[in-house]
Amino acid sequence: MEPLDQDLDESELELPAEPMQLKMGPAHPAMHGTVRMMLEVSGETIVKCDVQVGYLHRAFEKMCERGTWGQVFPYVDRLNYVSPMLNNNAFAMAVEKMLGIKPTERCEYYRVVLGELARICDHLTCNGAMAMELGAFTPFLWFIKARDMVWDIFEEETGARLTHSFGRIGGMAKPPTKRFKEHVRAAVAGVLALVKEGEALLLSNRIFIDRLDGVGVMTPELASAYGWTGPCLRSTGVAYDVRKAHPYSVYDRFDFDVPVGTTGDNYDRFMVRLEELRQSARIVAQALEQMPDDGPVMVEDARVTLPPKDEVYKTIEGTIQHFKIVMEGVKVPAGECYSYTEAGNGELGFYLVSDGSGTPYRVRIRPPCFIITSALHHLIEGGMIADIVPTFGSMNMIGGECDH
Amino acid sequence: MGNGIIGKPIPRPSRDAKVQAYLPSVVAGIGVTVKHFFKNTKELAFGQRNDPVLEAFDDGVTTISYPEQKRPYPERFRGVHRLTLREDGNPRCVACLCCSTACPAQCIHIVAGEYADADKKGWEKYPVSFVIDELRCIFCGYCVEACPCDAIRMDTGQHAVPYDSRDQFIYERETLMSFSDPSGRQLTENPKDDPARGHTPDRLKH
Amino acid sequence: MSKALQQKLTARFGARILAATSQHGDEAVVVAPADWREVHLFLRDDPSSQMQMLIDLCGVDYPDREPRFEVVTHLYSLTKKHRLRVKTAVGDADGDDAVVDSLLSVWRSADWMEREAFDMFGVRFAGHPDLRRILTYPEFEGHPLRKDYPAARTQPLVPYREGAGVQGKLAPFGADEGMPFGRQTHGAPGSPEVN
Amino acid sequence: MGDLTRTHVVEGSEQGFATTRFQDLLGWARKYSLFQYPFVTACCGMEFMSFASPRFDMARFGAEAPRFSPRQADLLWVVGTISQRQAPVLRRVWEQMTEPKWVLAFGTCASCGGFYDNYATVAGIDKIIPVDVYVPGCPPRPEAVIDGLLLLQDKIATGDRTPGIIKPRVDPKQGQLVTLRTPADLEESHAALEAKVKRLGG
Repeated sequence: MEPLDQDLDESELELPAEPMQLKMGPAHPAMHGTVRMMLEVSGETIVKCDVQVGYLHRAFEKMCERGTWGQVFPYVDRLNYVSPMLNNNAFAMAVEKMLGIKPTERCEYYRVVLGELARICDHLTCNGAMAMELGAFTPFLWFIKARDMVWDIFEEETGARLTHSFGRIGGMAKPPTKRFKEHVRAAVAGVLALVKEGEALLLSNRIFIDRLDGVGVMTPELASAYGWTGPCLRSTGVAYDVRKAHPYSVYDRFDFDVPVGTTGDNYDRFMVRLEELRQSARIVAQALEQMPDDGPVMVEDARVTLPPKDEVYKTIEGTIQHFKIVMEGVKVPAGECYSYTEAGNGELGFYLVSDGSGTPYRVRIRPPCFIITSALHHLIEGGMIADIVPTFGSMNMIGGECDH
Repeated sequence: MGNGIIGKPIPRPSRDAKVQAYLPSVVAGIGVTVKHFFKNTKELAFGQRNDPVLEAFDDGVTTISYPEQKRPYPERFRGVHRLTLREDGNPRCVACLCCSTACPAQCIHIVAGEYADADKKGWEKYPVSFVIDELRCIFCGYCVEACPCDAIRMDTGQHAVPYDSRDQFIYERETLMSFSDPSGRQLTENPKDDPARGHTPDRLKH
Repeated sequence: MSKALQQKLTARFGARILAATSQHGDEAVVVAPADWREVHLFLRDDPSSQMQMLIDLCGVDYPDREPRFEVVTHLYSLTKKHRLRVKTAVGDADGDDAVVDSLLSVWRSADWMEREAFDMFGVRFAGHPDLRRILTYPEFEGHPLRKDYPAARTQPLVPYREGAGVQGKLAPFGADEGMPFGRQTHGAPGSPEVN
Repeated sequence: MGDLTRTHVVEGSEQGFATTRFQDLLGWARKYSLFQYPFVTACCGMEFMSFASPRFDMARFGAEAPRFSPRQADLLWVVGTISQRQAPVLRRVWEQMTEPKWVLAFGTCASCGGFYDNYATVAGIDKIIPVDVYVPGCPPRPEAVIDGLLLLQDKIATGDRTPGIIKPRVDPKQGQLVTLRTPADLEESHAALEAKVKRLGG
């Protein structure tokens, strides 16, 4: 503090003309996720912004090179920890692509249902957290309540609320429980009711709309140049959804819409997520309808499948096969492949390189968040400081995936 | 950019008088909240508590007063590990190191030992020490899947308990053997003949 | 679909396309580092290719090969709905001298991905204006995804706390204990090669 | 869970009636008015949201209001993986908190690094800051977190300020001593505890 009675020239009283430096994060209350922004502000306007990520770098790719192919699943869970099941499916699909395995019919539907439930969780969390950061705490609590309903299903099915480690190469760890379909139908109905209520609170609230409408605008050309995918790309008006453009699994059998925005602002991103959530509910309903009630969820392939426990206990062949898979891992033929799916935030790709052993040679994840966040500076430059919060919230940056 | 997919356009926000005037939506919002308030109060007052298993699907109060009221965990819930016992009270484990190999967190440590000839009864090895660091464990269930003789299970129905020092999380063989599944069962469901009963396992007949 | 694209590339660039392969339904071409930017520019602008998106850019380390690193891109066309993988190889056995042209002026998404490849492998991208570390911190030495970087070698920024039992409170087993087959590090120094 | 940590009363035992009572009162007051600073980084944050939302409702324990300034908080929740890059930030936040302060390591990663034993992560925040309670689980269930919070409240009430050191094993479920070590080991850790008690109390 300068003493108050100091004599100053008139010129010295002027505020310095150069932009002020402002550092936001990485532990900033208004930003979920661990990201740091170095801002140059002129008054309230952001002149320049440098987004720094990496505060949750957990060396996913290095850790994959240390275990077996099967041991990657727990790590994959913790990449996009808002929708772990989608990541499980994506990685399982990638390895299956290399092995040339096609999962069983029942497994495909099981994956679709669990995956879409995970997508519902993802969008609920993103929209809820975004609303909370804008001061709307009640919808957040309702969305979290809705998410807990879905988590109850997950716990019933997989044994864990959040990090399921449920995918396996060639199928799923366990078949659906007896009351799976009932539970899912009840939960989805409950979720939609809660979402409707939360939406009613938000979308007629002028403060909420004012802070989203026309803020953080992205053009379709720039969005594709930045490599955006998923809800963020769709909000700009590009109808690219991997599930529609390159139907994988059984997605070609469902009737669903791809919501697209018109301006690519925060409001569109918020609404695209809300609408996608409803489309996911539609897919779940159709998938439950078509899902066979019995049949295996694991392929019968001696290379990847653990023999039934009964055989392991009783026969020497079963025991040996079990030992080989557990101790050496699934042997994936040498080569490389890129497999892509639509995850919560966009195209989640896995570029796998195998040297033929039971351990991955290289697992490269193409994290949708990382690439979306790389354009964040473009969205907030020229805006106000207060606009960072909704803009950042609407991009749904997930630290685990972004920093892998 | 045309790629053959026809998107479903999202409507822009409505800016009608009701929204622009703030107040109607404020009142409507308070209305929703008050509705919930009375509903919850009614449930509290009349003691209409929901079924603790599926309470999340119901409206109204869903708070679980945890330490007093416990929600039973589902059947597949992966909780604290337990070592199953043979009928003679020894651990079922044969120290094959499958679980510690399959563990991504390397939280299982086994020292294998061999039975004295008199105690063998068809079994060669047993774990002299079997340690699980529950703090390090990520509860993925791979050890259970990897076990070829159903010796380790996570069906205790208990979550791992917090402590205030790290060494208390080191669960040793005796602790792990003392746990049971929710029904109190400590034995295994492995149908393999137990040599303690005087049979010879099938695989040893080869 | 991208088979046609491979042929088109071969017709246009001739022997400068070093290899064109197809595996698991993914088409790939290999080019020399010198042609890196030109091929990508062609792929973006040619009407039969129209790759609007650089989906992914990453490195792969092959310590036994010379040149050592592969830089791999995955391209996608929103309008044509086809994909292509482009690869090049750079760097000598020590990992130095790995330089390739930056694609930042072709696609903006190359910005962070190139920074990441630099951070993880030490591949430098000529023409990138801001090639800083992105996932690790500036004080970090070495490039962690190289096969010869030990996975467990930490470089703490704050000194660990002194005091009774702080260091010795871990579980009674070492880092690699208990996993005779699982934890492989592909020929990293000090690790047993198990196959 | 009443007398979990009664064996570790380290403050107030050799003081007069009034001060002891006052300490008890202070402990009781602190116990039910925890102001928390959630340092949320990773997956556990999702579970933390659930824990804070009405279904599990941490407001029931007087630990409701989050303070997003470390200077106003006395309980630091470290929720999620702390990477080497994040470590200085965590350290700084902890240093800014005013005494008395407590730290709760939420989840496997914060407690010991979990399965991220690699170049990027800190193998447990207790390498950087002292930790009072460890909650295992990846991420821990809200029930486990409540157990941890209750354990911390007991510690606060009894005035036990010892961060995680070697202690005789106490099972919070039963509140009784489970001897898993040899008697010699137990004596050794008792001796260590007594030495610590003397140092802190005297």
